[in-house]
Amino acid sequence: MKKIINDPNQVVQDMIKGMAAAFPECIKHLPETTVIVRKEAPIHHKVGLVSGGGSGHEPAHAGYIGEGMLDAAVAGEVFTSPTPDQVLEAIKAVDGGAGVFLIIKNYTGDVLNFEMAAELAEAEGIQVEKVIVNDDVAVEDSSFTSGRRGIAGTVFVHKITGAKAEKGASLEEVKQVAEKVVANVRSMGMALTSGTVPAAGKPGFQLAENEMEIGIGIHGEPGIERKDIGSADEIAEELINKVLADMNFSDGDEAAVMVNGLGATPEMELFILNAKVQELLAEKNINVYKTFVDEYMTSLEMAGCSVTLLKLDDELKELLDAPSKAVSFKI
Amino acid sequence: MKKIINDPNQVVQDMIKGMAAAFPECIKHLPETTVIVRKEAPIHHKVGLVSGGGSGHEPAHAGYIGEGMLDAAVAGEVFTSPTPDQVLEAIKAVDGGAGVFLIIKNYTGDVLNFEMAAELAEAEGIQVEKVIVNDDVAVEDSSFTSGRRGIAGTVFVHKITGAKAEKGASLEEVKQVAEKVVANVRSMGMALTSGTVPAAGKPGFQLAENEMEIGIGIHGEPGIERKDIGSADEIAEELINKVLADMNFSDGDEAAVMVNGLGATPEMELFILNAKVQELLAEKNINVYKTFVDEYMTSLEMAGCSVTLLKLDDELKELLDAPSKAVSFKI
Amino acid sequence: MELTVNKGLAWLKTINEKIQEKKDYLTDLDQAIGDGDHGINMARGFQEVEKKVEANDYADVSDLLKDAAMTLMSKVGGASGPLFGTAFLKLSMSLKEKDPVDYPSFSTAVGAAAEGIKQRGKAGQGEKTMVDVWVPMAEYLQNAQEFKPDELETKAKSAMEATKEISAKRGRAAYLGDRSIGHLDPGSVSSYYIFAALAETLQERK
Amino acid sequence: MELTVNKGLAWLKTINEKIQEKKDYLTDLDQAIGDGDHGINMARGFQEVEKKVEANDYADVSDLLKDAAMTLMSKVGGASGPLFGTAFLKLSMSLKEKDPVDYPSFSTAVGAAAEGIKQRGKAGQGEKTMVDVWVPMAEYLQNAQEFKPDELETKAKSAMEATKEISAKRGRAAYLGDRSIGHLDPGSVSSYYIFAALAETLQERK
Ligand SMILES: Nc1ncnc2c1ncn2[C@@H]1O[C@H](COP(=O)(O)OP(=O)(O)O)[C@@H](O)[C@H]1O
Ligand SMILES: Nc1ncnc2c1ncn2[C@@H]1O[C@H](COP(=O)(O)OP(=O)(O)O)[C@@H](O)[C@H]1O
Ligand SMILES: [Mg+2]
Ligand SMILES: [Mg+2]
Ligand SMILES: [Mg+2]
Ligand SMILES: [Mg+2]
Repeated sequence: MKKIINDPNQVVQDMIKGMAAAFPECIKHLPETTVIVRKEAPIHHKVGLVSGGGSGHEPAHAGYIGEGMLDAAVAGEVFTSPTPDQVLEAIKAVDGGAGVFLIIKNYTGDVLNFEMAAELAEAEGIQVEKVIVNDDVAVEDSSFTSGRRGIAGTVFVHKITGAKAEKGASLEEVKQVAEKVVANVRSMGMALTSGTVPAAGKPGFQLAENEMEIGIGIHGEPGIERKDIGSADEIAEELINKVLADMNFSDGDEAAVMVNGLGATPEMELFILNAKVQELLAEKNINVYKTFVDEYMTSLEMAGCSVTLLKLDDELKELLDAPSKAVSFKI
Repeated sequence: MKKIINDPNQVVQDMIKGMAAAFPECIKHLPETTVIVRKEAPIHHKVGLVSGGGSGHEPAHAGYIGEGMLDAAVAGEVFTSPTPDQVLEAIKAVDGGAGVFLIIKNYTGDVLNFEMAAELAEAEGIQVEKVIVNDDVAVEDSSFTSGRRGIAGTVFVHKITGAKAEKGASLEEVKQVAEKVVANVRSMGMALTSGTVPAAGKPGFQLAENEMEIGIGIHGEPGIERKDIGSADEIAEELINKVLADMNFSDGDEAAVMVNGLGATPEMELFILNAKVQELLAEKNINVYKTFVDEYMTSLEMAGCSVTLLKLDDELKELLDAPSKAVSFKI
Repeated sequence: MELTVNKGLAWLKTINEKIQEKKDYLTDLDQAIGDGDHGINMARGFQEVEKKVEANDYADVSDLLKDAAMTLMSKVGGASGPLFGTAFLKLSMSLKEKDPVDYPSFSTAVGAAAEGIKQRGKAGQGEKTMVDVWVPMAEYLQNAQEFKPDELETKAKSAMEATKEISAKRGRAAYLGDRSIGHLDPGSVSSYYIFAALAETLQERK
Repeated sequence: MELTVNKGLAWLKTINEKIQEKKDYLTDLDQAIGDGDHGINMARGFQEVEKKVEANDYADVSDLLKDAAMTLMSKVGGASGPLFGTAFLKLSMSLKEKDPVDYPSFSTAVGAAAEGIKQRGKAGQGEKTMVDVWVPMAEYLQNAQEFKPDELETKAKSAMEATKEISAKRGRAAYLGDRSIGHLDPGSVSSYYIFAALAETLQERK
């Protein structure tokens, strides 16, 4: 394991210190917690937005805190959902009287911990609503399993609910638009190499020099298929086809596209992939309204990428374009 | 070599296609060139800013094109300076009558190719000025050698000259502020692993599992010393001390800090390093005015980082804070 | 069987011992079909449990287990944190005002814990989760008339081992579907350590 | 010696052959003390040169070499592009209206090329760059009275080999300082191929 760290068991605490020190104009660290909140929190009469999850996905989630986006991010240990007490601290810190909205990725751990926190917060008289993001089409969506995972599409949920809340929407309205995004966002990823959880000290899985994993999760959960590395064009085609198979586009419909790097993949490769993604969408008469190419939801130093499509209507376009001062999603 | 590419000899062309397709609201590709220019270029009466260099440093340089920053970026092959004819195309495309300013990193290849382009442009009647960025303190600065390299500090040159030009400054004024930045910016980097040039197909160098290279260049040029990996705190101390040894700070002076990832290093680690960087600067009574933690000047998928300090005065602060719509440096 | 505060303390310490010793093994199991943090999570959690309960005096076993539950809840995270937290909280609630704890109360309490896990995790038996250890153990304890440490250990072990042959339907391993067959469920293995520690503790002190 | 357009064409083709064959070797040399692109740069450049000159008819050697120069300038990039571009441009300029090219004109032209590289790169002899091949070769050609292919090849080779023992002061290898000792300078090695190709071409056709 080659990492720029101090104690492998202290990486989350050390990271939080470094984040808070980097961006004091935007965020602050709640002392004795693993919670980062917007500098102005709580904001009177604004719905407070809380997201979070295991660490190792940076800039998710603290990078999305700021005017027009999140109010708080709760950081768990690496790849481990944060605990209910920490989520509760975040909820309390951002409650400005209009209620608090939780953005949860669909993992058993996240759902359990956030829901327990919601129960505790409600017991303290805070109104809490939530959305569960499950954009990953790599996973069969079945009521007999835990369902689809939440991956990079979550960032669009942050952006759009953030814009909605910033405009003064009610908790119910925020929930409605969040559900609209979840209903219209789909993603799929692939990996060339694995990341290493610092405290584990060794890679989460092994891929041979010629192998890739299609449909990987952002914690290195295995995907649909392990096979020989294809060209960027083939990868783009495979990801886009799987994503589109689960969406309902008509000719001329508009979409936002996110090509997300998982950690170690250079931006150059993301752009090479994007060239083909755009070509394929054009062929299918899907109008790309806006494209995002960067690292938005990573998996430590995994090499790989994901592609996300968000089908847009006028409301979503307006909210996507609304200003955001979040460090990692400035609009 | 595990990469998301098509033909290793076409990566630059494919990347440019993907960039132009991603951000049509901001940039456009000059057909038949490896030049990307600002959508509105040329801008009448504004000094045109051109930067560039070998590819593989993304988001440098095209990510810094946009209102308040660059007008054009010339992409060479991976790690290879672009040729004079391409630089000339960029100069011609952004000349709005107020002259063109070249931001060149101090590598023999960049200097030669950009200077030849400047001569050609002048022969065509375009006024051209330039600055040569040499912020890397890892290299001895001696008149007997090619001198220091230009690395991440170049991004501050882009930002500040960009703001100056956007305000309507003359070519001479732009040059003056560029030289001020160059005089006040210092960087140093380190690596844990090497990147792989696609057409070469194998890593540029090898570091053992327990080794790091201190003072590495952004093309994998060897650094000052190869030694056992230290903790993040030790690395921060080593980089900061070397950078500060070459700067003149008095108590209470202000600085901008950039903690830059070289490609494969997760943001988490950059923040861990930043925690110590900020602590060390506080100890030395240097006031941090603003901090940037992200990938700004990469070296393919190299694992490692660099730290840059820019000593600020009122003019530089104002220009640093000025708006920028460049995709990878939004202010 | 008689579970006193002291024996309860010893139980928690023995669990911690086993978990620390098997930390890497549990993480390896989770790397194979999950995200590779289960050993780290459990080791962090039970270390904190031991620290917590050693620093306090407890009037009864219920109080002791409540602190253990709250610590697991706030220190483990992931899926297993709330689930083991719930299990110990249910044990604690069920054992309220029962000190020292006798066999029937204890077996009832394990039943409550198993039920708690099932409800929290919305998981049934046979879905390759810790439920596959807790539910059979609750049934076994209910059926057995007295505390037989060796048998208890053997039962827990075979319940744990049985998770190897089935396909995951809940938790992270569910993404693998049938590809999870052939791997033990990490949470079931740590659940086994909890029961094995119980057997060991109560045997020694008999 | 008589360098005609046809022989000039053959020379450029032979350079390209050698460079393509040694592409990986040149890149390896550059990985050791530079940035690992020299073979790639040269292979791209001379491939384009061959393509360009094959598609055209040339009135004289000067015209041919001018096209080669412009192609190198616009296809190689890096440090070596402008430098080799300059070298061939100086050859071309010096050989203007000299067709066929005789030995004295050619040796003068190589002198001009060496001088051009020195000025462009602001490098002197002994700084571990291609200058360390071009300058000694210019001197050798000036001193020798006639074209001796074998001797020319040997001289170029030993000039190239001599770069191994010295410390770099210019170009990317200069960052390494004395750590560059023990490694050949990649640009000197490709310069050697240029002279070796010349020797080969003119020998075969004698
Ligand atoms: N829905 C569920 N019900 C019961 N147990 C579950 C459920 N989901 C996961 N588990 C248990 O949790 C274990 C994984 O714990 P851990 O690795 O610590 O958390 P995470 O899966 O969040 O990384 C699994 O091995 C399984 O036994
Ligand atoms: N200032 C200089 N003068 C003469 N030759 C130089 C100079 N700098 C570099 N070179 C030559 O260029 C070669 C490197 O070329 P190449 O690898 O293609 O370019 P880059 O160094 O830009 O990657 C060196 O081996 C050396 O021979
Ligand atoms: Mg986990
Ligand atoms: Mg180069
Ligand atoms: Mg796990
Ligand atoms: Mg080179």
